[in-house]
Amino acid sequence: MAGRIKIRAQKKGELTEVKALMRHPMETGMRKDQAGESIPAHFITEVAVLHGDQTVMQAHWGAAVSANPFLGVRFQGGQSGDAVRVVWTDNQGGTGEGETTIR
Amino acid sequence: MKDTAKGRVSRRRLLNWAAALGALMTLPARAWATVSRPETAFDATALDQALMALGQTPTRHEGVIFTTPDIAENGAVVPIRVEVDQTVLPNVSKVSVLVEMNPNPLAAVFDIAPGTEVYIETRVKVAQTGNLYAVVESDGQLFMASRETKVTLGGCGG
Amino acid sequence: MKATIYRMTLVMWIGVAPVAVSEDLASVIHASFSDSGQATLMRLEQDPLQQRCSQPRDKRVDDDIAMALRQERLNAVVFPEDGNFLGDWQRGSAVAASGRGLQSNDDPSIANGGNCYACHQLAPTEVAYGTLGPSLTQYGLRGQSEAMLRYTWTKLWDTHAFNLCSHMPRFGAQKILTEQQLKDVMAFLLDPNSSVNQSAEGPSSAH
Amino acid sequence: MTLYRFVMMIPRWWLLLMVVPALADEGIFDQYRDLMGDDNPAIFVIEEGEEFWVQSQGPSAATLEACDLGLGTGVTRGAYAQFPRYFADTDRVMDIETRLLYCMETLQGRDREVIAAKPYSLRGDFGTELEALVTWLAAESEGMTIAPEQAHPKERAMYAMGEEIFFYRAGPHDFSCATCHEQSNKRIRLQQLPNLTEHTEVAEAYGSWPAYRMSQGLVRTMGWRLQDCFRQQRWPGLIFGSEVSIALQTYMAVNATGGIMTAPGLKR
Repeated sequence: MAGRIKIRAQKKGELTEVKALMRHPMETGMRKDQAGESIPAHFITEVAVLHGDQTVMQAHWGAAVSANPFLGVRFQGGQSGDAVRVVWTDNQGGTGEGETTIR
Repeated sequence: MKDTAKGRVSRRRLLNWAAALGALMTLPARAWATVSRPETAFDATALDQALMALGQTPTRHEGVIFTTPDIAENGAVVPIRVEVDQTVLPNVSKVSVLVEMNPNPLAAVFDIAPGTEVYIETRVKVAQTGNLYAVVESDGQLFMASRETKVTLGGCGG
Repeated sequence: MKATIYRMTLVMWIGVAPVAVSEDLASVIHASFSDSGQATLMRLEQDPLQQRCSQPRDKRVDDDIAMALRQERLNAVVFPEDGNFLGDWQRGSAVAASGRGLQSNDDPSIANGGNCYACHQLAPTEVAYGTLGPSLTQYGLRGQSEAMLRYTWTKLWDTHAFNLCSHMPRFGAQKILTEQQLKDVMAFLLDPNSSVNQSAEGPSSAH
Repeated sequence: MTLYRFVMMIPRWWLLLMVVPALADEGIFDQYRDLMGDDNPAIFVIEEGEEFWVQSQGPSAATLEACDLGLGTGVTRGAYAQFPRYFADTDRVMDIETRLLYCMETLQGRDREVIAAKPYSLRGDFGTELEALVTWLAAESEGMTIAPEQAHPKERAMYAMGEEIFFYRAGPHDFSCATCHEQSNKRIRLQQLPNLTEHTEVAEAYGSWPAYRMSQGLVRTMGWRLQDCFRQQRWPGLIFGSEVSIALQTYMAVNATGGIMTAPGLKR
């Protein structure tokens, strides 16, 4: 079910605040499962926040970002109704995407 | 959090996925260059190694406002916030978060586009009690703040 | 559900009438669990002390049967063979911090922990302590008289000798900790150098 | 109703000593919780649960939409808040997890044993169908009053059984549920312990499960919570959907009657 992103975007004065929750296990590759087998590393490596087609923030993540990652950012401008999008790719080639409009 | 109607949930939309992914890969060629992933920094297994790989040993700066809990209910999810007082520390283009006691201290690197506030909230794993570092880059210089977070054992069988 | 009484003969207890749970409770419990690792169904069969203490705190009654049980627990305490009560406090600190041991998913070959920090405050520098039991910080101020050594040892061995139906495990009587581990915990409590007996900001030794 | 009781009571003043609440310093994690905010990843599991409800599965290729959770066929709004409850079709008191299994078996034709063998996520899993369904159904009762049925004699008997089990001490450490959950203001290490015999505390505790457990990155159900508690009590393995599991949930739910469902919660 990986891939979903829940986003809230709202005006804060002349800033727009974006809060995103992503559905991802963020496995470090250092854990073992019940049977003692090691669980392969599986974590988001790149994530970006876009306002319309402008990339507001791009990040590189390691496996130390918590499972079901949370990301909060703020940027200047943005009117209610504008599209805000978050996208990610992980080390196994998986992708995630979510979109909302600024309230 | 309910941006989709609560009723029947549609499958994840893939409509403009290509465009979004495209945006991720080829950032608009403004002053802000596409920054490749700092692999050596992420692979570093000691704090000073990671800092070296990021550039140089950062100097403390009170303009870096780093908020972390003094004591974490659980080391798997530690909420942190990094902000910058732009009046004393302008032109910040990058924020890195490091967790000293983790096997790989570098947790995340955030590239801040011009016009974007230096305001990052996320949650990181902290292996054991120790120092967390927020390192910011401004005009090629590295500045930092650090705070200790206690990670406690919980549960009866802990 | 009317509580029926019947005799459960597990271990011969001298002249104490065990009060048992109703038959269908025992069968329901038995049918609701399955062996899991080292934790087998045998563990659900109660001894007279467990039967006696399976009741709410406010129902506890201090009567002659309770007196008999307490006396019996006291008589059953086994003191150190070599008469030496105190081991190594740093090893004792590790026993107090370890919560592993005897769980279905624990490795029986690894020594059990005492998990004292789960319920007690001990070294003032350790912030993650429990409050089910009283704080034992500065326990060493009580000194090391013979009486105090025997009292403390008995509390660890089987606290029911003093405080019947206490929720503290019987670390010695139930073989949770070995004699050496008990000695180490005794030192952790009573040794003046132990971190339990330092002040919060004092020279707290790393452990 | 409980064990045979003796007459002589403990002198009152001694009891008073026992009741002086150890001032466990609440608020030790307030700063942590403020920074966490209210973004709870359980939101995903709620959606995944709803998707499983409408997904046709099993030999009968049927969905669960015809499942009767006590409020009529397919009614999910408010159903969780009235569990555990007696069901005439099975002549048994059931918790929501066993009832879901019953529907999977009868509506979808699926093998009960296969599902019951692994109802909960193990290390490395990312959530099971049952956990998702229970999370969604709990969300369908969010904000509603906890009101388990107690009209049927079997429901009342289940409560009495739950109370006896709650105080049943066994195992090498002589632990019972009451060891940790019979007093207020207590904690194990820094983990606050709700007194499950006190209405407001059990209402808050019971009403907050299922909950997202940060330490595992998973939503966990009350059934799992009991199973894992018994593991730490050094007891053998609690069987999924067993009488003891249903009895303890009944004991808590009835003690919590009148409280408000807040699940899915956010926990250590």
